[in-house]
Amino acid sequence: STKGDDDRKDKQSGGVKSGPGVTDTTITLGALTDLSGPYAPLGKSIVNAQQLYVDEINAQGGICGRKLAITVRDHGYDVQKAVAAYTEIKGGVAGFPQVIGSAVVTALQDSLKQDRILTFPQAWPATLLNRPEIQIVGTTYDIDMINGMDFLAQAAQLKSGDKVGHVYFEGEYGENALAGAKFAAGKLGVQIVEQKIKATDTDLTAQIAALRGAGVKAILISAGPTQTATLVGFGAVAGLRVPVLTSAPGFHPQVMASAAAGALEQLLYVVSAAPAMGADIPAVKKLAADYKAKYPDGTLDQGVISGYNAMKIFGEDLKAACAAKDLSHAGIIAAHRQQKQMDTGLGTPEDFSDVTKPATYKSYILKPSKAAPGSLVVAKDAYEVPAAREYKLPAAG
Amino acid sequence: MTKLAEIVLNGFALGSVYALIALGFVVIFKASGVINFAHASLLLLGGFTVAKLHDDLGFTLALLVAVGVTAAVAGLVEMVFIRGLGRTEVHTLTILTIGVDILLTTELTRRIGSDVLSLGDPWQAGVRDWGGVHVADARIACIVVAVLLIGTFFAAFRFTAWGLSMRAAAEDREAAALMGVRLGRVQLIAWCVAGALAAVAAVFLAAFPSAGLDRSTGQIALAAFPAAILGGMDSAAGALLGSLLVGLTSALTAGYQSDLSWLGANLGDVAPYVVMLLVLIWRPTGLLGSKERVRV
Amino acid sequence: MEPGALLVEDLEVVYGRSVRALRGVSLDVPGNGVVAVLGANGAGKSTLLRAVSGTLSLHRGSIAGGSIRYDGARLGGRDPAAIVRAGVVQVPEGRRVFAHLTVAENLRAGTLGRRGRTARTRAEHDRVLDLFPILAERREQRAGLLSGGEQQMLAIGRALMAAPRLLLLDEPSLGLAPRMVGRIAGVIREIAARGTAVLLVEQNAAIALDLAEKAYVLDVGEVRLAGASADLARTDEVRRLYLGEAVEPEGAPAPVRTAPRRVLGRWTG
Amino acid sequence: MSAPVSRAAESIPARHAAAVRPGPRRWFGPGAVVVVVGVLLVLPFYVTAFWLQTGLFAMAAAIGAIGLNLLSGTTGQLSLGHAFFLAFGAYGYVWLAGDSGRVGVRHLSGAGLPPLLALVLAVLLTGVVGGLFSPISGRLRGMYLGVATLALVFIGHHVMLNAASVTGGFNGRSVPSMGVGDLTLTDGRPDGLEVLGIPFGRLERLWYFVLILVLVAALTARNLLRGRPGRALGAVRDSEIAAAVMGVAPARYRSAAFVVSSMYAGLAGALIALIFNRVVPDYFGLALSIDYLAMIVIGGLGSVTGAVVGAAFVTMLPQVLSKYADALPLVVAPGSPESGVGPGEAARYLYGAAIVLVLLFAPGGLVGLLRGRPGGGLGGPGGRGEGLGRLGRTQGSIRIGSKE
Amino acid sequence: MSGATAPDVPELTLRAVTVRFAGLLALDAVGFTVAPGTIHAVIGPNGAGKSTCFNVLSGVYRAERGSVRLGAHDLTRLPPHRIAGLGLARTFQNIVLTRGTVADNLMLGRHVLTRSGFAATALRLPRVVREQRRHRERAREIAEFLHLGAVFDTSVALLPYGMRKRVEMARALCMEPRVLLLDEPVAGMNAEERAETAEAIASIRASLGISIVLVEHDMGLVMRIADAVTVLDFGRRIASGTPAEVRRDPAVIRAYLGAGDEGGEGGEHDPGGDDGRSESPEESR
Ligand SMILES: Nc1ncnc2c1ncn2[C@@H]1O[C@H](COP(=O)(O)OP(=O)(O)OP(=O)(O)O)[C@@H](O)[C@H]1O
Ligand SMILES: Nc1ncnc2c1ncn2[C@@H]1O[C@H](COP(=O)(O)OP(=O)(O)OP(=O)(O)O)[C@@H](O)[C@H]1O
Ligand SMILES: [Mg+2]
Ligand SMILES: [Mg+2]
Repeated sequence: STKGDDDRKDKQSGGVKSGPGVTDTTITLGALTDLSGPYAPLGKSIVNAQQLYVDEINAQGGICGRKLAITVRDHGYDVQKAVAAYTEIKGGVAGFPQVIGSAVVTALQDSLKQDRILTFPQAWPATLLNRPEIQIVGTTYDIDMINGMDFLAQAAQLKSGDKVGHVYFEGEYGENALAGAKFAAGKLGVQIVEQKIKATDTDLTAQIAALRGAGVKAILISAGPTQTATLVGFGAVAGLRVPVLTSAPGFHPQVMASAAAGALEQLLYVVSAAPAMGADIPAVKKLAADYKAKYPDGTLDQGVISGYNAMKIFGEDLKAACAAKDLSHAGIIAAHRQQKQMDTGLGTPEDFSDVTKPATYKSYILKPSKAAPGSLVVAKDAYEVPAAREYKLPAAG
Repeated sequence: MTKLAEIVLNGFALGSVYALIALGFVVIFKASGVINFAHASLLLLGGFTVAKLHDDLGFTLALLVAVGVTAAVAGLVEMVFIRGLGRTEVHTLTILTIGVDILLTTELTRRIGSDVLSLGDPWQAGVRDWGGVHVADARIACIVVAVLLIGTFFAAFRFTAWGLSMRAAAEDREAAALMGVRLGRVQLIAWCVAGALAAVAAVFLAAFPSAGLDRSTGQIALAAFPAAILGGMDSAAGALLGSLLVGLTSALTAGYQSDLSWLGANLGDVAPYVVMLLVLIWRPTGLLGSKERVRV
Repeated sequence: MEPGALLVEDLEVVYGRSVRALRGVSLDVPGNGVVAVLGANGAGKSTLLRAVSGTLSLHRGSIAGGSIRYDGARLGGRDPAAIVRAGVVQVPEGRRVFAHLTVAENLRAGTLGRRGRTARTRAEHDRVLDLFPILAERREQRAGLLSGGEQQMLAIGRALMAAPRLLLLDEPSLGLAPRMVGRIAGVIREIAARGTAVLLVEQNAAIALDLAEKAYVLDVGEVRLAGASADLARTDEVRRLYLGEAVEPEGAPAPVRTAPRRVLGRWTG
Repeated sequence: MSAPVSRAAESIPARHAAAVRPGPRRWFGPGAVVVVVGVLLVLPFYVTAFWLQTGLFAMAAAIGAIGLNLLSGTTGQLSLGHAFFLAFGAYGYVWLAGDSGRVGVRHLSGAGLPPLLALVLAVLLTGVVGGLFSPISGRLRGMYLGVATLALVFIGHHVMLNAASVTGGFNGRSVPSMGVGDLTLTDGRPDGLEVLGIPFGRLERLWYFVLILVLVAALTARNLLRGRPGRALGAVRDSEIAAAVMGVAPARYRSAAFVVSSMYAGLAGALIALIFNRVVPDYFGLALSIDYLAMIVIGGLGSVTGAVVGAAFVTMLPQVLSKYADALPLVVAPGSPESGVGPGEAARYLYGAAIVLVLLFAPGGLVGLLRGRPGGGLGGPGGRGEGLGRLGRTQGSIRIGSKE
Repeated sequence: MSGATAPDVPELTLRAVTVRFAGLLALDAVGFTVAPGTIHAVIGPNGAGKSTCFNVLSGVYRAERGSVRLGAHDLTRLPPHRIAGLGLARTFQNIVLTRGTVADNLMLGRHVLTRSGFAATALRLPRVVREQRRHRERAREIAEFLHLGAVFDTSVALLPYGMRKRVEMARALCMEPRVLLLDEPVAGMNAEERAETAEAIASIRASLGISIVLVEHDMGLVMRIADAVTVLDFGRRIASGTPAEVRRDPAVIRAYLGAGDEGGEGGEHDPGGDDGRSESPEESR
């Protein structure tokens, strides 16, 4: 292709203003995902789930008289590839309902701002708030932790002065969660014992010894599924039988195949803005059934629900933008920011109008259960801790 | 006090896992002068084979098959890629192993997908409790196996004809050939041994307290690098000592990170490297590595 | 063909794609006895030995024509280890001891290519240490730290450990003190007497011609002269080029050259 | 009959004529360079942003690879720490050119220098840091140095995450744009710049800036290699003792090689930052160091052209493969219910296979192939771990083993 | 042979130099003086300590005791590259060349005589170009002098043994040394080549007026060109003097030359010498 082919300029057609990625027949969305690197399992679920939505909506005639299509680029969690892929497809997409990898999102955030492309990252740190073009779907990690601590306080009968361990990844995910946990701890009068780890750490025996030595009554973990399994599994037999709470990225159904499965069922809770795949909610059940029908080999992990949900929201945004006769990048962002009460049926209603705030403050508490679809069931319905509203979000400062 | 004891013991246990991995590097390094970056994928292959077979064959048989499979694959790598290039320099081979690693890892991670595989090892979630000090059974087994294998390897390396052939060939291929050393075979055996070791190491890498084998398990291999170096590449005691030291340092810095927070959080990953740098400044060929002496 | 004999016919050797180092070289070494090869630097002596021992390929060289037969079988194309197993052992040019192995290990390495490795090894070992007592003293020293001459002794000793039937020697006297040269000559004579054939490449022509029954002179890759040593030693060319005009008892005054040689001016930079 | 000595001497070059004389096979000479540079000069007028971006990465990597090649190829010092120096250059530039101020809850510091000055200073500073490593870089060799430098990557990563006021922590920092006077290398000032009807934005402007620097880097490195320092470095690699006896101070030259290579890395890092527009710690990991090693080996050790070709291979091939992988047969599109090899995986397979094949058929690297010498490697006998009189035709080698 | 001693060639003196390797006394209080502009041979049996002596002189080994002086300079504690800077050049017994062509190796020899640093070379300043050209010419001159002109641009890896030895010598000459140490310069050469090389050495001394220290087992050559000879045995100096004196010395004959000529079987008939060899290291332990 030669230079100047990209239609970066907004155009007018059929009474609807259109922009990059929008033709008379198709609206193309972009996905910068990881299908060959460390987050490939998550990437695969999300890509599948989003494709599922696109197929459904196209079967119904599409949006704004146009079919939806997704241009998927696999960056394998390589920042350089991701940036190149972004440069390649940005001129031909109306938005990104999926970008995986915190490093990728952070590397792209300035470009996204400049190009004003609505983007839903599959990461939930509050530091990504405050940007009109970036939307975190659901709660942020810190809000999840504030809600989760409230739950733990009852489950572990925390008293003032008790200690709670927090094992967290270095980086946005862990640090944002830690901020929330510290805030909640302050409210509860408990003390947080920090244990920072790296994504490549799989042996947590030293951390467990340290936490036991400190006499923690409960543990928060903001890490990956294998770390959670190790912590709960070894902790349970090494004299650290306390409730453990993690965020959605800290659990994956496959860890229920490990030797730690029993301990996980007994001790682990997952806090999440999305309900469990095994939740008794009609839309979720339908999603689980449709997904299994289309991808018999697929895993029903939380990526399915969050990916589908994100895509569905994007679809609603496009519908709203169509109604406003503006499918340009700016038009889509504007349409998105007017959604105050978005209810996809796959979680709690969300409000996207205030860029400084999370779209919702409500989280579910989920519990591992080997038998359930996606190995998770709902332990407590979505709720919100009033104190969370007092919490000062990092990006809002 | 039990905290310290537990951290120290588990640090050693972790070190013994590193030692097993490091041994795999050392064997190939000695035979071919190559840093085998494909070792990570061999680990993954070994673990994957055990995981897929243990349900049908039982653990022991599955492990034996896995040892055979990884040895065969490593041997194949040697025959197809390394041997033909016997005349070229080692760095070419080193980078070539990266290519091999990419191929193998891509295939294996594609197969593993999102699974966290259990290897069906006999130790399961068993834990020893010595007066409040907990160590996983699998880790104790690992210490024993590591000591045995490392001892055996270095003894073989020193005293057997194969070991001598390997050292001679590594030093001067032509002179070795003139002594009747079958260069191809000696090197082939070394690669097979390293492959077999990878399968054994994978078992302990994936065993309790780890959650199991997943697509990223192989990446730990690189953590064993400083272990191999720290002790010095050419002595059995050095290999063990270095590995244990690395395990211990990372365990101690992780376990006491709240007391070390002024150095920046999570020193656990950096500490082994800092220790290694200090050791190398003091002794440029590792703790027990023999001093480099040359004459003209 | 006599058992244990080496027969080289019309051998052509090239290095890389274009360097022709040997052209139509023919030579034979009887099953027992010493044959010497003389020649200037670059004549192709080492190349000849490499071709026999099968190590050309390690130098990017290859046999482009002709044949090498040993004990009735063709050697060309076989790998060096197989050739060693057939009883042909080479002491390479420039010592090439395993520098990081001890002296004892170097000697042990000599037995790596032997078929039956036990009983006679011991005897060979004792004999080598007997020949070169210094090696016994330095058993545990890294070979790379030995003096040049000591390394040369080790290289020869190592080859003897292999109990060869045909020994290829590339300048065994290199770097050896006169007394030691005499002793090496004795050794060669002795092993030849015990039925080992020896192909000797040697710059010390006096010794070579003394030891060998037959000698060849290589020149720029071709056999220039061949014949009984005694006859060769009488030819003018050999006398002048290899024996230094007269059979040189060491220290004879140098012949005065007539051709004026270039002089090097002082550097005035 | 002339004297045998001189006759033998004369016969040797005759025998080696083909190896010495620049024959028609060696077409990869100055002519080729001119053609390549010419193509690079007009490229921005024809290709899309993706290609410009990819090409920019390759060019920046080429500078880094040239530097690593001086260290590992010429001096034989294995370094796995190149990513650290790339990071230092990148962050150094960002900090020096950046302004102090609050971003979110964080306070970021910066020196606020003019960008060009910041770039120069960043390069110099990276050299200084390389120099600070000289107690290790001067003393250690082979694998030991390799792993010691590996430590730099991890320690560097730790610092990048923890020195948040300088580095922006995990989130990284935006990169101040390069500019001289009124011309910035962004889409902005002067606005809407067009050359021959083609919009001349950030990538196009960066392209020429980076291209000039690549040429400068290649030229200086070539001069170094062919000059006195290059010979001294090669001598240190081949035999430390011989080098010392020739008057070369080995430790000093080893450290110097480290410093020079760090400076190239610093420049490459700063340029990569400019191309990315944002620096993040995760990019500068061990994988990056290994990529650079792969570049110089695949390209051909010891040669500047090799480093450039290798950099292009290693940075561009995966991108190109990913871009076109979906067109391959048997590849299953993402999101389709069939199970099979996805395009990303297919690209990985091809990349891995490409590395293996290149090295199998051109062990001396791609330049060897270009010059019609697929053999490459050591021309001399023996091969590895040998020092004496066993010498090669190619210029470089890394000493991985600890043997002299 | 004309040509006087160059004015700036200093005297080289070893005084009571002792070197020990893990219990082995390689040099035991060895001393000798190389008068300016002479050829001084060091001979002795294998393992006597000759190369060790060279290694001490060139700074590769450090003497445990004793001193080495070059004119006013004390070399004893200097690192090799500093000693090279003072005008002392050497060859190695085991050839040690670096990769590349003969020219590359010779230009390495010019290292101490040239100045171009990293920055200047990278920028290819005119003075760098000039310096390079000038020194290359001289290197070629030296190559031609040693009959290496024809292989000047050939890779050293392709050269046969004897020729590589000459490249080494040329490289040492390229340092324009004031003292030249040659370790077995004619090993691996035939009689004719030896004569040539001997002549070259004599000519170097004659035309450049520098001192040459020579280790060589070719007694003929030593007798022919050496002005003075020092004989080592087991690290000790057992004799010194003119070639003729040394050759008649019974101790030298016993330890080194053997009874007969070098082609004979002298060694076989003289077990006494062997016993001496094997005992001495015991003594020194
Ligand atoms: N690896 C090689 N590649 C190319 N040419 C080579 C190689 N080795 C040797 N040659 C060439 O082959 C010819 C014969 O070399 P060879 O080493 O056999 O000589 P030689 O007779 O042993 O000399 P010397 O007495 O110096 O050892 C020489 O011209 C040499 O340059
Ligand atoms: N670095 C070292 N470590 C241990 N022993 C050494 C070392 N260098 C030399 N030697 C020993 O010191 C003695 C003297 O060695 P040197 O090389 O000086 O002998 P030489 O007189 O040059 O003999 P040759 O004529 O055989 O070369 C030898 O026995 C040798 O083994
Ligand atoms: Mg030869
Ligand atoms: Mg010597």
